[in-house]
This record gives sequence, C-alpha cells and structure tokens, in this order.
Amino acid sequence: MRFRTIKIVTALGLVSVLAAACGSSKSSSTPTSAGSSSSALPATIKIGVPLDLTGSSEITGVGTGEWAGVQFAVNQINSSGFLGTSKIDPVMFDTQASKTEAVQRTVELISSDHVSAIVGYSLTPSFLAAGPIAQKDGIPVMAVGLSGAGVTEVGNYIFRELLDYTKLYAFGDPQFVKATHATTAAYLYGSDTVTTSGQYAARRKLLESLGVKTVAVETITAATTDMQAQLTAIKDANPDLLVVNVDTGQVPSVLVQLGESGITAQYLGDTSLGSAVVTGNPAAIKAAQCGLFTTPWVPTSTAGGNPLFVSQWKAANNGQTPDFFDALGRDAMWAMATAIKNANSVNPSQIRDALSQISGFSGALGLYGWNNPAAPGQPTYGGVNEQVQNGQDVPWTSSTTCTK
Amino acid sequence: MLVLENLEVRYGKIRALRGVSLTVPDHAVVAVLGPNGAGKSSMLKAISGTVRPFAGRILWNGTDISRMAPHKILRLGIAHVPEGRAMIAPLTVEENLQMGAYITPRSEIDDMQDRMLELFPPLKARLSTTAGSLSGGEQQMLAIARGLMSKPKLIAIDEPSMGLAPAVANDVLAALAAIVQTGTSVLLVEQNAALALRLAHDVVVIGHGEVQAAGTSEELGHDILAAYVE
Amino acid sequence: MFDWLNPYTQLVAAGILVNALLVLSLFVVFQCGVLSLATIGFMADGAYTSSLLATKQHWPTVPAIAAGAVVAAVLAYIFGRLVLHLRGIYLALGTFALGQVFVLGIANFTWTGGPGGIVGIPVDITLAELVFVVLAVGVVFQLVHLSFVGRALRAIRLDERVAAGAGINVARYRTLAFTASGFLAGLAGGFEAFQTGVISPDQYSFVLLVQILALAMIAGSYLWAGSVLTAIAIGVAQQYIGTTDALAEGLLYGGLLVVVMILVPNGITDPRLLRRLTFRRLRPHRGPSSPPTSEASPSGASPLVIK
Amino acid sequence: MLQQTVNGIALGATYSLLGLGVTLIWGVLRVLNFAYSQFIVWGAFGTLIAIENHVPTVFAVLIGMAVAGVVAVFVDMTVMQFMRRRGTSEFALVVATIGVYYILSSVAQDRSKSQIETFPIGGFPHGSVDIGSTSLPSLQLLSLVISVAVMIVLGYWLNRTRLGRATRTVAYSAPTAELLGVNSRAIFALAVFVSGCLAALAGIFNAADSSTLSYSDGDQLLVVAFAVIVLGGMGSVKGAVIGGLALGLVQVYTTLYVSGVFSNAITYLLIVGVLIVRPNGLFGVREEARV
Repeated sequence: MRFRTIKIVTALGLVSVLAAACGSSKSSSTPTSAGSSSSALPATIKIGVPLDLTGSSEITGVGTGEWAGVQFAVNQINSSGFLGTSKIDPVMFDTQASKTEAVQRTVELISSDHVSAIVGYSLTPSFLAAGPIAQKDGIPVMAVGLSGAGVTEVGNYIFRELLDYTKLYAFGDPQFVKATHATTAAYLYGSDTVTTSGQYAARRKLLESLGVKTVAVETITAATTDMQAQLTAIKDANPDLLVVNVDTGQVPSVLVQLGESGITAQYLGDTSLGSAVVTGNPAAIKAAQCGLFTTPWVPTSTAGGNPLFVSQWKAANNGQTPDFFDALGRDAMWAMATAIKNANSVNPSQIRDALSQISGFSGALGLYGWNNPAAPGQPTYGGVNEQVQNGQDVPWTSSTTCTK
Repeated sequence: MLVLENLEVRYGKIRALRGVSLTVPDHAVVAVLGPNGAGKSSMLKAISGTVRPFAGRILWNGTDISRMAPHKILRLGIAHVPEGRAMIAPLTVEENLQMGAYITPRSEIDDMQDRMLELFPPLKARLSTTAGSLSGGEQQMLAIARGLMSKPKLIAIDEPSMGLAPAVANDVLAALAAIVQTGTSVLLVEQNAALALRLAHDVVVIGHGEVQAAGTSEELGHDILAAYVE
Repeated sequence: MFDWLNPYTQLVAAGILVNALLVLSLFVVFQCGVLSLATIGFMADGAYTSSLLATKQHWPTVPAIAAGAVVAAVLAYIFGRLVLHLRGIYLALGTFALGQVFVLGIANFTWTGGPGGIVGIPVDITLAELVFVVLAVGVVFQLVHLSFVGRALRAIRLDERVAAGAGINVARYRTLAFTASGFLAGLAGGFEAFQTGVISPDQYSFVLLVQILALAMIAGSYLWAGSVLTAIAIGVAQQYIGTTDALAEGLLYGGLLVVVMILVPNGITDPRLLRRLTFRRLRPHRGPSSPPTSEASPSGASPLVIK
Repeated sequence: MLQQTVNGIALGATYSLLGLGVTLIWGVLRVLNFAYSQFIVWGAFGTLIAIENHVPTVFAVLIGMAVAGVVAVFVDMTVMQFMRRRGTSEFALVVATIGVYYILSSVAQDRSKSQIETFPIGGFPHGSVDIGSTSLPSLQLLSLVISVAVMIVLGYWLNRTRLGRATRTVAYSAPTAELLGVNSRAIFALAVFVSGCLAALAGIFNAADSSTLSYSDGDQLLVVAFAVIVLGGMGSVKGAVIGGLALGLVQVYTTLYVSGVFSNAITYLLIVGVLIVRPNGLFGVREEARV
C-alpha cells in the first residue's frame, strides 16, 4: 500500500519531494498465489470478496450478512480439509456502495492481490461497473446477492448465486393468480431503484399475460415516508391484487400504512416479507397478514443441504437463525471452493469451466448447479411460495387458507 | 462613581484607546469631546462591555467591570445608548420601550413608560409604529428613553445630536437636562462641543486615543470651542 | 506514459485528479465569494451528456467529454443568471436545490436510463490524459490569476460594493465564475464516467458534495494550486489510512470541515493566516476584528445583523 | 379528490413542525443549519431507545425532544458560538454545520450499525378519524393539532411575552439586546433548544408514520424543511405552517396528477423557483419584519 501510494504521487509529478522515494519502490506487490510446481493447489488460494458493507441504509444488512456467510463457509472449508492442505484466503473489501470504489478494488484484487476468483458484489450498480473488468481479465466471479437482470450477460466468466428475481415471480405469481382468481391488479413500486423498477416491469408484463388487468400504478422513492396519496389512489381503483416491489427498508412503512388504509386487496410482495426488517417489526408483520411471496430460501426449508447449514450456523452463532444473506454468502463461497476442487487448479479459466459444470451442489438454497446450458451462469434452483400468517412465514400451497 | 484607569482598547493592530483615565462622579454630567475617530465611542463600548479592554480597569462603585458581559453591566446600573441609536427596527416603539425595561421590575414598567412619554412627548403618538419608520429625532428620543427605562444610575450616550436638525437637537438636550435632575449621571460623548458644553459640568477632551485635556466646562470652554469647533 | 504504474495505482491517481477538478470547480466560485452547492449537479450533467453521446451517438471519447463539460457550462450560465442575484445563505440554498434538481431530473427521465443509469461507457481515458488536462486547467487558472479578471474576482470576494464602485461588473464576473465552475464539474463528471464505465444518479450524492466541500474549504479560495495540492494530499493520505469505516470517514471529513472552519475559515492558503503566524500577539480580543466604523455597518460577517 | 386534499394536509402537518423548528433557528441565529437533519434523527433515536426501555410513550417522546434539544444546544455552544464570537462569515457557518451534520450522521450510522430499526408504534395513536366520506389518520391529526398549537404558542411567545420580545431583539441584533440587559447567549441556547425539540417531534412523527427509523431519515426531512421555510418566508412562524401545508398538498397533487416520482423533485424545484421569483417566500414578510 505504502509503495503504491508513493508512486501515485510521483506519477502526478506535482510533489517533487516525494518523487525521490520512488526509485526505491519500483518492485511493488509480488504475486503470492501463483500456483506452482508439485501440488496442483497452492497452500493459499486468494479469493477476492468485494461487498457493499456501508452506504445508504436501504442496502444495510445485505453486505454484512453476505460477509458473515462467506466467512462461515471459509472456516468450514479450511477446517474440514475440503481442499486438502490448501486454505482459502478471502481478501475482503468494502466497496461502500460506490461504483468507483468497486472498480478500483476489483482492479486491485486482480492486478495486485492476484486473486484466483472473486466471490462478491451486493449491489447491481457496483457489479455492473466492476464485472466487465473481471470478465476482461478472465477472473471467474460468483456474484453473491444480485437480484437484478443483466448480470450473467456481462460474460462467460460471470456466475450468479441469486436468481434473477423475475424468474422467481415467473414461478410463484401464476400460482397466486390461479388460487386467488384475481382479474385486476394495482402496483406500488420504488421508482428510483433499478431492481425494484425492473421487477415491477417484469411482474406487470407477466400478470398481464395471465389476463390480470392493471388498474393502478403508483410509485414511491427512497425519500417517500408517507404513502397516503398512493394508497388512496389504489384504494379507489379497488384491485384484487396489490403487487409491491419497494426497497426492503421501506416495506414496513408500506405495510403499516396499508394496514390503516382499509385496502383489502391480496398483497403480493417480495422476499423482503421474510426479512428481519419486516418479521422483526410487530406492526409491519401484523399488517402483512396473508401476504404472499416467493423466495429462493427460507430457514425452514428442508431442500438440499439447508437443514445441515441451519444447524451448523446455529451451533456457531449462539443459536441464532441464519438469514437469507448468510445463506447466499455461504453457498457462493462453497460453490467456488467446489469448482476449485473439481478443477484441481487455481487457473482462472479452469475454475470457470468447473463452475459451469457444477451440478447436484448441496447448498442452503437446495440441490442445484450452474450447468443449465440454456441459462449459462445462472443457478438451477427454483423458488418457495410463502405466506405470512400470524406473524410468521409459512409454506403456501393453493389449498392454504388465511384469514385477516 | 465610575473610574477608568489606563484604559486601552485595540482592534487587531489598531489602538483605539491608549491609556485613558477619567472619573464620572455620582449625580454628574461629564462630556467627552473630540474629533471623529478619537476613540470616544470605543471608550463607551468598553464601559458597557461591548468591547473587552486590552489593558486597564473600569471600576464602578469599586467593582471591576472591565471583563463583564454587557447584560450584567446594565444590571449594575450603567446604560449605554450607542451611536446610531441601535433601534430594534421590527419592534414597535412601545415594544422597544418594553425591551428597555427588560431588567426593570414589572410593577414599575408602566410608571416608567408614562414618565418617558412625558419627557419625550413626540413618542406618545407613535407607540404602535415600528421603530424603523421613525424620524431621526424620534429615534434618538426613543433610544434615550429606552436606555432610561432600565432606571440606570449612569447613562452613557453616544452622539445624541448626530444627524439631527438644531431645533430637534435642542429638544433632546432639554430632555437630557431633565434626566440629570432625577439624579442620574450622564456620560455624554459629543462632537458638537457647543451643545455638550451647555449641559456638562466636567469636560474631557480625547484625541488620538488619549486624554488631551480635562477640567470644568468653565475652565476649558473657550479653548475647546476654539480648538475643536470652528 | 504511466504504464510502469500498476493499473490500480493508475485508477486511484485518476480518481484523485477527478477530485482535484471538482475542488477547482468550487474554488472558482469561492474565489469571488459565492458559496455554490450545485457542483455535484453539474458533474452529473457533464457525465450524462458525455456518456449518452458516447453510447448512443457513438462519439469518440475526447469530444464527448468536451461536449459534456460545455453542456454543464451552458446550464451553469443559464441558471447562474437566475440564482446569482441571491445573497449569502439564500444563494447557498438556491444552488443546493439546483444541484439536486439536476440529479433528480436525470434520475426521472427514461432516456437517461433512469435509476439504472448508463452501462457500457467506453473505459479509455488514460492517466496521462487526465494529468495533461489538470495541468492545462492549472495553466489557465494561473493566467487568469495574473490577469485583470483574476484581480476583479478577488476584489469581488473582498468587498462586492467596493468592487462595483471600482467599475467591476460584479454580476458578469459571478456568472462567468459560475459558468467556469459548471464547466470544470462537467469535465470531472465526464472523466469519471469514462473511467468506471457505468454511471447512475445515486452516485452524485450529498456525501460526495460534503467530501469535495471539505477539500475545497481546507484549500481556501486564494490559490488554485492550493486546491489541487489539497485534493492530492488528502487523497494520498486516505490511501495510507486504507479502508475506513463510515464512522472514521464521517469523523475525518466532518471533523476537518468543522475544525478548519473554526481555526482557518479562509482555508490554509489564506495569506492572513501566514501573516498571523508571525504576528501572533496581535490577535484581536473580543468584538469586531475590524476597526469600529459605525454601529449600523451592514457587515456581511455577522449572521445576526439584518441587511 | 377530497380525500387526497386531506392526505396533503396530513402530510403537511409534519412538514409544518419541521419548518417551525428551522424557521426559529434561522430567524434568531441566521444560520442555515444542515445539522438539523441529525437533530431529527437523534431525537427520534432518543425516543426509540426510551420506548425500548419501557418508558411510557409520552415520556419517551419528551425524552427524545430533550435529547435533540441538548444535542442542538451542545453544537451551538461549542462550534457555532465560537465561530460567531470570531465574527466568521455566514459562508463558513453553513459549511461548519455541514461538517457537524456529517459527524453526527456517521455516529448515528455507526451506533445503529447502518440498520433500519423498528420503531415501536404501539403507544402512538392509530386508526383514523372519519369526517364524512374522508378519513384522516389519527397520527397525522395529532401532528396537525400539535403544529398548529406550536404555531400559536410560538406566535404568542414571540409577540406577547417579555422573553419572546427579547428573542426577537436578539434575532435583530445581539449586541443591542445585550445593552438592554438580555443575556443573548442564553436566548440563543433557548431558541436552539426549542428548535431541536421541534426537530425531534417531527422526526418522531415521521418514524411513527413509517414504523421504522434509520440514521439517514433526516436527510430528506431537512430538504423538506428548507423547502417549507423558503415557501413560507424564512423566519416567519405563520409562514412555516402555511408553507408546510402547502408543500404537503403540492406533493400529494403531484403524486396524483403527475407521478409519485416527481413528488421529491418538485420539492427542490419549488425551492429554486420560489427563490428566483420571490426570495422572501410566497407567504413571506419583508426581511425587516422577521420573527
């Protein structure tokens, strides 16, 4: 760090005093992870972990949860001897919800730290700025928590742990429409976030193709705290369904004010209904009664390696139940380790190839892989339909009944 | 009794007062004369606490007040009517008077106000006008009246005649004379020496931040008129 | 030219230079006594104009960035004429809102990519180009500083009315400075966009404004070189400190702003500060630091005097 | 339509409270205080922590107000008073408040671990009051009642009481007030304290409305507050209430007839527009007659 800094100054040619120090610092960081000679895997495998830990409160808890999940996986991998005597060394960076920071850190991970792969990124904009660099340099990336579209399209070195949410809705929404016999829908979405506005557009298209008429579309922004105007307009439209895609942090406000508004439409939400922000908010979870949503993961899921994950997590964290982001971080790092083991190499292109062939991966999100040729880079798990009933998320089927 | 001992006031590098000593006895009228920029206003500001002296002491009945906040000095009985009258423009005349009586016991305020209106009759008709819209003479009367509302033992008045027509200045002077009758000491800073000499028993002449001459008005009267006023 | 540097170092250096341009954009208005908080908005204008031209119209990078800076300058000129008649806090408030209007406007149009912003901007700005631009801007600043225009701007900051009395068209110079500020911010925005390849409205945030403002206030409004050096010094210092958490960042920038405003409200390049170091004893005591003129002097210095 | 007008007034009620606090600070101290946004947050956090510790809601609200008041006074006594005494320019004062804002914000962010906290609303009024065919949420009704009451009390206090007159005198000229026996520092502290209390009150209503609280909640409210005082005329008590209600209505109608997207942008547009056209505010009084 120190040497690089001096060189920046020199490069700028403006602080001549410091320039003298330059000559002695020509050799900067030396490659440490260059896999070599006898063993196929080096003793230390560096994996970059750029995550957004700080930034606006709207994204809070995402990056920290993912980092906890990644660390959990690294401990398991290293202590279990999964990669023989090789250990994974995660190089973590907080990209601070800043694109510039994401780009700089990704370049640093690749050019200075010489990582073999990257497991990270919590925000789509950060990834969209940094992802192309990894693609260009041929470093495989397992994007941890991105729910937006356009991620794997960056290139063949990019994989994602989280499904594009539009795929989740394609799984759950038709079942909800069928079960509720809904014919009209109103939409409330956050217009200033690329993920929520993208999800709204995809969902509306999907529901209209199912014959559900759109009767109202209302928007809020991150700055909106009072939604009476929007809710009044929705109430006047009297829809069968109310489809909500707003930033997780705003979901409690929407729910509480919805509860006061007298709107009776069936609530179709998103994964936030299962997040701690909502489940830990008594007023919100009460107002969310009977709300429906589809999620890739619930702690109670018995699919794949989830029961084992949950019990191990509880053992390691004083009995605390893991949250969604913990599960994502854990699976993403385990998937990367699995690819390295299968490739028996830290050569980035071999890791990439191994990633694209993973199948039957027993993770917290189920038994899945990344080997679907029709959707390269995308995980193959489906979703789970859930309903909020009496302050809890319960599995939902078309025969589930719920009273408000 | 107010005593200044070697009072020195500085603004940055500028020495406005360079060691001024003088005494204002009880029940007295002292006029401070001198040309513009001589340091007269700085002296009053130091007395009222608006400016903290660089060196020297200000004693009021034996108490050193040279580092006191202005609002505390007023409570000790020294009122300062600053140059330019310092109207609280958005407040009405009555509110200005009430503000003058900020430290006066409630029971005495109405009585004081009646006396001030007696002393300065032109204010009576303008009680509910904002102070900002008064004429110069009325503003000066209000400023003095406001200063007296706190029932001070000494009132320091800065340039009461400035910008006033001679007739109005005479009215103000007459009112000041009436104040003196009530036993309040007056420390009068004036450029208009002729006017000041008519009222004051004692005269101090200040120039370049220093006392140039001091004495009774009889002693100094003619010299002053000759030296400082054409 | 800088190929011997590793790519990360080049990126960091370029980021610091972009900051230097932004600080200069504030410097140029501070220089004539205008507290403008619109810089981040102009930065967004420049970034979006150049990025749209490059991605939609396939303009080459250099003309696209130049066009972005020009558009930001034109917007600054138009709005400068509207808001620059305001004074003091009203002006600060007006420019603050103006900057936000630009960013929010961009976020709400579909042709700007909305909240998603623009992806796929060519990443082909080299550090050498940026160094050249900053040096060129510096040369212009130095020439202006030495010219009549520079003296006029400084005169306006010291005392607007005296300057006007001396025949200086205050409004025109302020508009000129505001336009230049828009130009520099637009330039910085363009350069940043062509370095990260992706832009979106959320990056033109209040926090960024605070950070740039901190640099500009520390540098003061006397010497343009002070602005550049401050941006570089603090940028480099941050690399030494390494990754910091939000708290450290807040305490650093916030604390710097407060401490600098208390101790050296005119910045570290204030000539009076340097003099004071030699005449320590002559510090004013209490009360006004200027000679007593008259009680009713409408000193813009005191926030308690109604003008 | 009628319901939406009621919504606008309800929304404007909290805005009025915000505006009253800022207008007081502005009117007395002539400072555009960016740290105000953190007084809002710290006050609401004070209430949150009190409620979590089983303090009855009413007292928790009072505690929150006191917290914000004390923080505001502390900031004023340290940074601001020091700068005022040195005769620093208003330019530097504004920038210093931005610095204070950033410090307070990052401390709040750190203490709350950047989390969005749940704000317990059990002790606040809920449900709504039906008036004819329209309904007004009880919480907003309360906030409307409080802001009108605060306006009346502030108006009475400033115009009819000794201390209020002293405050107006200090606002006009602190040195003159001192000469009349007013302890101007105490008056500053009082005004700042009251302003902090009002900030907290607005923050608490906002948190109760959304049942959440985060360290960055104050940012948008600060902009709203600025818009309110620009609309109502800076330093005008009546203007703050009218400006708040007007802004609430404008935002609701914008949501209704244009799009919810623009209800935020319109706030800034209003600030710029009003400053350009009528720098003294739509309902403002002339500079000389402030507070």
